[in-house]
Amino acid sequence: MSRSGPVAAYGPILAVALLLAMLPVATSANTILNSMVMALLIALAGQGWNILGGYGGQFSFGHAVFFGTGAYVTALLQARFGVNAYVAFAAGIAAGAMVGTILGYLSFRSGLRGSYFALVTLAFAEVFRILANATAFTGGAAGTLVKLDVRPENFQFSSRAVFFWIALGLVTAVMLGVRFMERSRFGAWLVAVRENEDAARALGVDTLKVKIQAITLSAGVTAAAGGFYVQYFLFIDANLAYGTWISIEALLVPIVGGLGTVFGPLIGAVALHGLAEATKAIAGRIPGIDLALYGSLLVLAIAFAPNGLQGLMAKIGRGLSFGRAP
Amino acid sequence: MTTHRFGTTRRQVLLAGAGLAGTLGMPGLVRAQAAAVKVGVLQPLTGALAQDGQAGQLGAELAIKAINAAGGIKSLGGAKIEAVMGDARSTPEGGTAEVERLAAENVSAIVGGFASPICLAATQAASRYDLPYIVDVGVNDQIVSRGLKNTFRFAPGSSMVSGQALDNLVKLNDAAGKPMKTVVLVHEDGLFGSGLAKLLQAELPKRGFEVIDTIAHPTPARDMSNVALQIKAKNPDLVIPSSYYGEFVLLARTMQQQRVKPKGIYAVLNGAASNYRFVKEFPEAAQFVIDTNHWYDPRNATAIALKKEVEAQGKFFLYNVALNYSAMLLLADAIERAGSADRAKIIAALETSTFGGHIMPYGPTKFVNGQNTGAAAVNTQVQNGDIKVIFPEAFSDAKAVFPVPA
Amino acid sequence: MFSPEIVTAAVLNGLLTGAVYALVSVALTLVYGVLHIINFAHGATLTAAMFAAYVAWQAGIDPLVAVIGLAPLFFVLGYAVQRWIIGPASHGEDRNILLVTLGLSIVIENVLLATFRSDTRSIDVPYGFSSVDLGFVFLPMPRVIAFGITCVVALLLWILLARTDAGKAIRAVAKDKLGAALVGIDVPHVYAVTFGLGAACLAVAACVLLPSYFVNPRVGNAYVLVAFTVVVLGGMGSVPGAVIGGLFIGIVESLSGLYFGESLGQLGIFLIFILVLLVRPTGLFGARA
Amino acid sequence: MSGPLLSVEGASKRFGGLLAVDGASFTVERGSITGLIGPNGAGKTTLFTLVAGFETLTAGTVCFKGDDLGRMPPHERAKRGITRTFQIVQPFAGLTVRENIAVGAHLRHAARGEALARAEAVAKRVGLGDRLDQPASGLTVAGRKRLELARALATEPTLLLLDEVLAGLNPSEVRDIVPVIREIRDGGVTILMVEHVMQAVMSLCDRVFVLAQGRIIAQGTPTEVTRDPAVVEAYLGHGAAARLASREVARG
Repeated sequence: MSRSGPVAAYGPILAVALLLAMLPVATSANTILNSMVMALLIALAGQGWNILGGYGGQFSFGHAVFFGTGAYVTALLQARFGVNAYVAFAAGIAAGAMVGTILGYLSFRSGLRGSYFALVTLAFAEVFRILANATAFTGGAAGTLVKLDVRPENFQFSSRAVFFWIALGLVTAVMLGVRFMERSRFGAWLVAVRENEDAARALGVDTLKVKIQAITLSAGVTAAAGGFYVQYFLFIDANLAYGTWISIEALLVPIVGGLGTVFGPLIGAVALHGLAEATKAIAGRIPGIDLALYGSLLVLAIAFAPNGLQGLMAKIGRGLSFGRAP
Repeated sequence: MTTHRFGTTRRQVLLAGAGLAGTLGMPGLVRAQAAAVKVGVLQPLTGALAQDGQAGQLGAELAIKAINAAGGIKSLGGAKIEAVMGDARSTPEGGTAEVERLAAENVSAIVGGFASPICLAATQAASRYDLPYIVDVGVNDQIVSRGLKNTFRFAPGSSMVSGQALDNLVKLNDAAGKPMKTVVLVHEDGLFGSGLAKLLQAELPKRGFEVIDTIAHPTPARDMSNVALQIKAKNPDLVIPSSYYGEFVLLARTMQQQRVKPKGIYAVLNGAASNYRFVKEFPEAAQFVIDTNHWYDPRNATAIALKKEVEAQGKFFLYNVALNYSAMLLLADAIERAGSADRAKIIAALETSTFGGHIMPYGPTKFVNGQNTGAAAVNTQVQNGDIKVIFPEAFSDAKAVFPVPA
Repeated sequence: MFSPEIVTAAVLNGLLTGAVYALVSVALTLVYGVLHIINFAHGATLTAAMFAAYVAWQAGIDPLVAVIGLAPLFFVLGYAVQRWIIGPASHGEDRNILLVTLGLSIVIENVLLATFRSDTRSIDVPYGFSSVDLGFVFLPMPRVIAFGITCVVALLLWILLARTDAGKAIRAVAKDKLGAALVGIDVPHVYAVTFGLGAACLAVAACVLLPSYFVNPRVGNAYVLVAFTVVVLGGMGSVPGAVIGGLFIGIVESLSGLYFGESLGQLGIFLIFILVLLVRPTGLFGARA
Repeated sequence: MSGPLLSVEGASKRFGGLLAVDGASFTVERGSITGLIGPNGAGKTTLFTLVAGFETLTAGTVCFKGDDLGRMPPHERAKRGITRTFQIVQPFAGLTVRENIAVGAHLRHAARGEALARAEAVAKRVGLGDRLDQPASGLTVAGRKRLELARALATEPTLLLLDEVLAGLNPSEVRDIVPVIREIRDGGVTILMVEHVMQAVMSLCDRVFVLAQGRIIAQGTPTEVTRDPAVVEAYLGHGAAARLASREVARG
């Protein structure tokens, strides 16, 4: 991977994106499109997490803080100040990134790592949730509603396919960006920080700066997922924005798909989403059975594919090629 | 635009089907072949709101059973109603995903939603297909104020309920000789609690009450001791709580432990005071608590029979059951009058509905901008282990105990 | 702003609430201290224990009696889950442990949901509404009992860790698992024992909590974030730290709830949490990481 | 240019009650290989980390090219040209040999292609040229030592700090790597090494400083230093020098 040319590096991403882009042509079933939009949204949030957690080795339990900030800024700028949706969306990403910078500065400067960093992010998300729930400006507990006005200039579309393409575009752009990062000095330094901080410092890597840059990027990407969520549902409240669900989904998909890989979050999101739909279809009417099944399969997956799905596929691939050898 | 084309195509097929039924005009033949009308029942069956969702689903199912047993939709040749269940998983995303699935399964309308965030997302998703959506509970006023043509709310919204709560309180207090003057508001800081508290804070003083404290608490709360202590210190005549089930149970129990005994507890849209589980588990703490809430009409024979049926299943007759039961009947009436499973025609029929065959203490149904203006909340009071309607008198089955005897 | 009586009462109430926090946190810190993992299934285990106590109560057994059977039962369950599920499934990798416990918590919560449905249930024990009257404040009996039992459990745990061979082995593994393995300690066994102890603590917490609280399939989560705060405050892995931290947080929460409102009271906890992490991540009460 | 490349004046480091380094002063001349030796626990590694910036001085100064480095963090020092290796090797285990070395090369080469090319060249210099695409975790101890060296070298340092780079190697491996170190110096890199393997010190170092109990007790060429009674005492205990001396006298 280290010496591959640009075609080998970026080609597969574009190919996958093009293939996926055909989906609305192949099926007009909005059930599938809606499901895929949600999967892409989670893949986007997860890719954000992956930049910091997968490449930088800093596990966050509180990416909701970025998702929620992106969501709230996107929603509030429109609802309160009548700002154009696209501008609000961009501002949401910027605000999320800024929160990332601040959070990163505070915690990395204090030398927080591992479980401690994970916990501090969790706590930040919780503080934001409580504040958003209690502040009148955010609409308090009633949440904030973006005015329903389905026009392309409002980032609102009557067709699920358009949302799908936008989500796909965002995910693809970020994947290309992550691939570019992988192949840059910053990427090399970030991975060095993950592998061994002291060694990285000895080699002239400003580890604090690299980590802060990484969390800023990471936060911006996850905030984009939040902003997109708002445009898709036109509603946000404190529990949706800053609840633990998104923190968990965001970390789950890259880990399941393949940590620190460009495709990991997308593979994880599609797989987990598919798993959830499948268990739901199998489980029948007793509430909870489907999720219990989902949880069990998750545990089994970790037991038998500890390096994520990509690791599993690689293992199977190796097994096959060994099998073919004379 | 793909979706719209798709929706239209499906509608045309349905129209053709209905037309065929009409031209044949032979009831006997048609009845044998009448295709069932699919109706979506969307409830949060899993997650935080599953208790309410399951009760709502039960109500809708019982209604469908009753409609089909009575011969189905007569104008469609006795077509049966077929429920397609959807689990909103207690989240807006879950609700949206299920609306998409229900729409793809060709339902003619959707009933349910329960929580406001779910209703907001689900009605919006349904509006893409001009799919009629009857909100069962979701009290957020914005659900019907967004101008969605497909959205109808059978039950009162929060501003209606709180307005009625205020009016009823004044009337109750006047009738008892104005024993209540000072009030402490306790509310959860969640979806409806804070808004309600704000309104009460503004309105109560205008009606002769003095709000001496407003105490917010989170959901879930782990401890209500402080709230009870503060109430004790303020010693109000009346406590007005609006909280979810668990928190109100904690509050009521803690108040009893701390020997805090106001002259009345007057709840608004309370999770517990209209819940038989609370009444059964803590008869002492629940005694004489008044709630302003959705409730069935206790004088309605159907409601009484239905309550027996539900309780025979070992379940509680929560208001969700009665509301969804009624909403489903309302929908069936609209389909009957539309004489079609076509979505647009059902919407038109709902818009002109005057349906009165429900089991709620409402007048005839009349939708204005999607809100049933005939809807009303009533006052219930826990009396000796049962929940009685005490106000308005037209629907009451017990007299109010107000103020509570010391 | 408030009379001294109310403030004193709030402090006492906070102390009583804090006792339960302490118990839940001790379980968390014990597992963290030895296995160095964050157990995502902590809340779900507490919920499961509360349902177990609820079932016992329906069978006519008071939770305070049921605890005698439930604590050993949960010890065995905890042991088994760590030894035969979490251990093997996680291949010793931290991130896998995280995922396995996350998966387990989803399973536990939803099996409970499928079994008991989502109703919020509570029990009405005979002493449920009796109080200890201190003249200016009534202390609810169930919580006074909870406080007493917490103290006993903390003491027992301390004796176990400090005075027994099993305790020595646990401490050895906590300090240096490689070294412990070299001197012949069965590390997976010690891990499982620790996990079992944690689960047993949760069973006790569940039994003392149920008479004054309620139970539904998500109830345990309300205690998890607080437990994390307590554990961080007391120093991750420090049992005495968790006890003191639990009581301290109970009081802080109670007082800040009184002065700043209940909703913001919880905010106070998290601000303390963040501050401690940023300024002194090893905890206020010593315990070097 | 005049003056030593590195000069440490009165460096002290206190950890709680322990004074690990106590007023140590020494200099490293340009183009030299300077050794820092001493018995276990003498404070060599601490002094070393002070120079590299991983610890901050309690007292004293570290001057590089005449500038006081003060509390400059390690990565800044690396930019100035001071790079260290670790006694316990710290490879980026998940990366290949090439990627490992490229991290170092990136300090002076922002472009990835350049850094990778540079990494390849450095790998060849230290004898890792045939293992470029192996994962670092798969290397032998000797291989990892070379990798440690290569990574540091890839930063194009002026002063290379080697922390027991020969420890844990067998004699033949030591023989293989000694010329590599000498070549590095011949290529214009000044080297300061903490070392235990005396054979290597004797053959490599131009000048040696001996540290005992946090203080510099002797300095000079390797031969001079090994004859210094203070050094012998520090290594072998009190009175050892006198005993050795008397034995030599008797033999002589």
